[in-house]
Amino acid sequence: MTAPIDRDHALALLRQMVLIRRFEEKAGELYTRGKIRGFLHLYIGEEAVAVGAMQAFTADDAIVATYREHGQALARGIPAGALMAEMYGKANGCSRGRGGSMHFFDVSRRFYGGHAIVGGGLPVAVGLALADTLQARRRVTACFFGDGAVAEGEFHESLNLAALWRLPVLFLCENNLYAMGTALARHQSQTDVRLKAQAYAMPADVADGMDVLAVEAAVRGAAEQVRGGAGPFLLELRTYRYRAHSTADPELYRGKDEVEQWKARDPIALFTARLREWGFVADPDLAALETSVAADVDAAVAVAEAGPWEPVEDLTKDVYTQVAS
Amino acid sequence: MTAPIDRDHALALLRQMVLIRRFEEKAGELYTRGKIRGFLHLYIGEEAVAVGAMQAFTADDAIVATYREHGQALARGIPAGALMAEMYGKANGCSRGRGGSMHFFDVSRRFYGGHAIVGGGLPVAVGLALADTLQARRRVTACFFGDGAVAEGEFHESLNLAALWRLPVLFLCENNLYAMGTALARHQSQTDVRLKAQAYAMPADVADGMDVLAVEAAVRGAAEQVRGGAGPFLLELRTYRYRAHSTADPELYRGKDEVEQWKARDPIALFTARLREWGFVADPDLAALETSVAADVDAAVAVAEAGPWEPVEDLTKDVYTQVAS
Amino acid sequence: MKKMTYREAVRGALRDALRGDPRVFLMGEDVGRYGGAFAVSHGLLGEFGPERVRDTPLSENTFVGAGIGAALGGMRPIVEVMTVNFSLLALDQIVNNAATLRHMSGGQLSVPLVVRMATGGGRQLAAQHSHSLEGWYAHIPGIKVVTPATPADARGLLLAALADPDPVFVFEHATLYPSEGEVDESAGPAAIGRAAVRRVGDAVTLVTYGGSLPKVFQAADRLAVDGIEAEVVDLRSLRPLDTPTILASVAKTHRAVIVDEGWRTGSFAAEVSARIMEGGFYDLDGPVARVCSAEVPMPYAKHMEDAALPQAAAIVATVQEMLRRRG
Amino acid sequence: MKKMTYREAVRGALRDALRGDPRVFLMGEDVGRYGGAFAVSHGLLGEFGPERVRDTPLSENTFVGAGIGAALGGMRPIVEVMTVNFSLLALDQIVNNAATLRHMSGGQLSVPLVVRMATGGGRQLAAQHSHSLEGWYAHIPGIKVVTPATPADARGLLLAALADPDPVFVFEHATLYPSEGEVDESAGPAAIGRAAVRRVGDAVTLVTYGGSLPKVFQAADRLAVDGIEAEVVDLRSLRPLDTPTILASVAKTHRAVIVDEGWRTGSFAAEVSARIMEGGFYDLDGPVARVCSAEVPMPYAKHMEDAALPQAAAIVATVQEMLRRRG
Ligand SMILES: Cc1ncc(C[n+]2csc(CCOP(=O)(O)OP(=O)(O)O)c2C)c(N)n1
Ligand SMILES: Cc1ncc(C[n+]2csc(CCOP(=O)(O)OP(=O)(O)O)c2C)c(N)n1
Ligand SMILES: [Mg+2]
Ligand SMILES: [Mg+2]
Repeated sequence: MTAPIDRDHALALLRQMVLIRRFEEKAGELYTRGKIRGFLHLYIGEEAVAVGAMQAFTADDAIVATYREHGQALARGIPAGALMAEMYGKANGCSRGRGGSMHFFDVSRRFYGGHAIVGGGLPVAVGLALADTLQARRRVTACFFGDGAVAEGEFHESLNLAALWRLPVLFLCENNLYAMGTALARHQSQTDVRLKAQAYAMPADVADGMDVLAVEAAVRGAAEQVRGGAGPFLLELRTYRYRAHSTADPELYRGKDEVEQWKARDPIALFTARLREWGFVADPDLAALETSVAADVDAAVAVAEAGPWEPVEDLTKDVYTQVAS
Repeated sequence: MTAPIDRDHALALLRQMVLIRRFEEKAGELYTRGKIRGFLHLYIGEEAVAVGAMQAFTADDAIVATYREHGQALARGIPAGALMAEMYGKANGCSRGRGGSMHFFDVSRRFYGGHAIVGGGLPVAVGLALADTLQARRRVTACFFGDGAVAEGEFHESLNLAALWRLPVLFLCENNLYAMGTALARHQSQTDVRLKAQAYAMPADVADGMDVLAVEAAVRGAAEQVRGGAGPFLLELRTYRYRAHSTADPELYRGKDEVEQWKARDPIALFTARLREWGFVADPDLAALETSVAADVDAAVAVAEAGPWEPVEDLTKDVYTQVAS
Repeated sequence: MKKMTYREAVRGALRDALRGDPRVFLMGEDVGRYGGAFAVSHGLLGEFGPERVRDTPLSENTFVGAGIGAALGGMRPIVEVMTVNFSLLALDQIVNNAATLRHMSGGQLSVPLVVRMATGGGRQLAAQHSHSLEGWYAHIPGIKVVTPATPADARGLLLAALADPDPVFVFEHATLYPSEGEVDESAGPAAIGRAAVRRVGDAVTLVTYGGSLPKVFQAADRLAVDGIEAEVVDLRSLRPLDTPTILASVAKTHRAVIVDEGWRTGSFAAEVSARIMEGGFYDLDGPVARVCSAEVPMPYAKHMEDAALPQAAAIVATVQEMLRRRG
Repeated sequence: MKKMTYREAVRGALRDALRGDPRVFLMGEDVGRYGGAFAVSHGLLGEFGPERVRDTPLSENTFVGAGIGAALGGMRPIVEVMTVNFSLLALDQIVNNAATLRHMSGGQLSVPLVVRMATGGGRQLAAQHSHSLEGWYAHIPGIKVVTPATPADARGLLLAALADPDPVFVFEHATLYPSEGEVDESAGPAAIGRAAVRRVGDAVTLVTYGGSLPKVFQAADRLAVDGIEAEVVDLRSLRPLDTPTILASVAKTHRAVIVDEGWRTGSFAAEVSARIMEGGFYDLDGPVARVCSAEVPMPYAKHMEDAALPQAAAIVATVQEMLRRRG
């Protein structure tokens, strides 16, 4: 069977997914060591969604994400060191240490957070897209949110407004089947998220969120449609979270067996197997990849460790804009 | 052509619609005379919706309505005098004069308002139905709201929750094509309100809100389904408001011609014509009806005029429950 | 100088802003075809078109959030939330996004957003349509809160809000729209954070803002009849609050009454009283008093609503009682 | 008497309520299968089943509104809003319905609703997850607001909320859940509206509530080392507020410092300061002071968050400064 994509791109996708996983494994470890505090929501198991999706966006496009945004941030190209430093609370973090794990920002990459109120990012994404429309810019605003956010009123209001005004928003629902401990069927009367788009006369589709190429293809298609002026699009990406919701979660609501079943469709393992099939990688390549990713993660930790603390005197800085007087 | 209903019922429906219209015409007149203050939202043109719908509910069922609720209140059987007195702000008003036109309440008739925050009544209706379910009572909660409310997050959240928990709520959308001055197509990307129910796997239907018998039939059918335990139902009733949104509205957003076209389908005129066809009424009957309705309206005004003002000393009464100590 | 209503002053400022800056646009419920619930934006749709004067669906949290996003995207949105009563639905976007994004992003983001809303009671609209919650907004670091009480300020403070790089909330008391005053249409932005001494006096300082200013003037006139000259301080901005101007007046009069339409407990008047406590305690001849709304959901009936709201008579009585204690 | 954590005390009260009254049920996000975001309702789903321990979708405004409706329908709902931060989405139902329905209906309706939520900062959760907005709630006539600071009150005030015929909001500071104390499991409801003098002293009155009480105790202990005996008043209920207890203490100590985790401007501490101004002015030897949170969205980094929140050191310094001014 011949490969649908070239080797360089394939390896780039694999590397990004592996980087996210190792970066987060390290973050989890640093949390238990007390280097990272607050909430830590790991993305492990969902890497194919962020990596596949981010391929479709240009530097001019905007990204809005949730508190579970490490994957999106890394896939968008924010340096791992700036992210790790942020989780340390250091001043060289991507948000000066003020946001932590839930609030990554990088305006130079049009990465608009890092939103910890479920559903809170959707209206902001609609507004970013409105600004592009009013300024006649052909850009896409990609808005990531979870299945739990679908229940919030803001989901309904935002999809209606975006569709009504034909705004270039690509709504990306990361459906990992749970909102904390509440299974999709316990929070949605209609569990087929894609169907919600009909209520807004909005086109929608669904893709396998464990298959990075399927995600990339689906998001590219949707993004081109949105960029072309067809209005917003709702894309559901079916995935699964391997780790607890957050570091505080005892995971009483699901069985280990269920988690194991999903691990059998691990996005990294699946993709690696295909790369082997296509003759793109063999053991030495993978070992080399792991080594270089490990080096990146270590470097990120070093950046965080070496980073300075923001001086306490700056506490009230940037609550308001400093107007040069 | 033979009549689908008996004469008594037909006359009762007609009388209720005429009562609502004459009552509101009087209210409008009293507003210009300063007897009624605050906001006054007239229902004129939409009478068939409240009258047709209310036939389907028993004394045990609950009604939740909006600020445009004179029709529902009268059709539910709240004495016209208590309503007129409420709009006068008198202590013999159905809410002691504290609510005014937008906040009619009558707990003895399970009439739970009178809600002036658009969409605010929906969660309350869901809760009333939840209480019935938890207490194993076979009751329906009828929740009236306008097309404008469909855009609010609470619409989405309430329909999802009601469907998820299979609660006995009958959602009645009075689609009069405008939210204040904003036409349906300017506030909904999908203007077919009924289709919104698909997002919640909820059954839905639509009926001609200018045809009182069509409304009665549709609401009876939906109410029986809800009462039977099938879960909530969304029924869209297509109607039209003849008067301004409120006494403050200059009506810049629609043409007189549009209003005239709808008046050609006036619910009272349409129904009267059919009653004539069926030989249920002739001019003398109609004259008699108008006379008796006029007497009721005059009596209501008399009740309001004669009513006492709540003593100012009672201002803080019922902010909290008086606990007998 | 031109005589005009508060409504016309707001409209004029909106028109100037829309003419002067292509990044400015107006959105909210019925701001377009209906002409605005209070007829403030009447005529603007015709002049500027539906791209810049946008009617929104009833989705307060989302169109306020969209205003935040549009501001992040380089626009200068003016969002009209019809009244403060409905703004409760948008508080999540306001408190958790508008107020936080700049600080939380380490200074990377700016939210140059203006949100206008009508506030207050006095029109017999009952318990769900009569709130005065600007004091709540003044509690939120990251936003600014202005409360124009005159046509001139309605213009000047709105222009100031537009010129401000941070989110500014403009509260327009609904009873003020028909009020008239002199406005300099060539005047630019007023200064946010400066209170104004509207009447000079030496007997007592009456601190107020927004819709209560006319009642305070009435009270001051009645007191003057008895030879009691009250100094009237119009806060104009609740956040930032001009504490020096308040304290300077109290240092002169040694007495203060704060008039605020909010419910008494937790009213903004409490904050003003606390600031006088902290900065003017030794200047006081007696305790600072508050005249606020009664702690009840607003009743519809006129006589009951009148009893619930601060009135000139209550202000006069409070001052007289205060001075009686003097001896 | 039994030693238990604050978390166990809340859970015990919930269990007793669910056992004792068939009309009581619990609903909120993840109260069931997850066991509660703070493990408060852990085990209750198993004991009482999914009809009475209901996991809700993420729809704050609607499930709070549904609690109001269920209360109107004869139930005694206990709604858990995971944290005060998310309650902003439910403020419309709270302010416009829960608080108004009884008065607005002329006394026909009752809303015996209990809403519990975690509040406060101190856990490095940053700007969207660290609010202390109970002061806002205390502004709303028609509802009651309690802020248990001890395991015994966590039980007693929750039972009191359930026994109350009107809507009661219970604020549980998230840092208190693991704290331990003696609880009488046979004890019934506490009295809503009564403050408690937690420590007797004569030098200064420290007024506080909820999560700040432990910090105030620390401060009082440090002051005692220098022979300064502070009296500690725990408000327990913000609405109604026990003004007599506050004034009685101030009449004795002649000085007061109010400690409140809310942002300083418009904090509930301002209300307490204003009440002392109005009722205790002539008892004061000097101005009442406030120790509140810095006016910034809460930063994530520990050293910055510590700097933003009220700390024992700041309380001690404030008292010492106040006493220095004495001479
Ligand atoms: C408005 C709001 N309510 C509740 C919470 C608490 N909370 C944080 S994450 C979460 C679950 C969200 O699930 P989902 O949207 O599916 O995202 P996932 O965590 O699965 O990625 C909840 C309830 C919140 N942050 N915001
Ligand atoms: C949350 C909220 N936003 C705005 C308003 C102001 N307002 C009152 S009625 C109305 C239009 C509602 O339209 P619809 O729901 O269709 O009901 P209709 O008046 O047509 O019967 C608006 C915008 C309100 N009362 N509540
Ligand atoms: Mg999820
Ligand atoms: Mg309508």
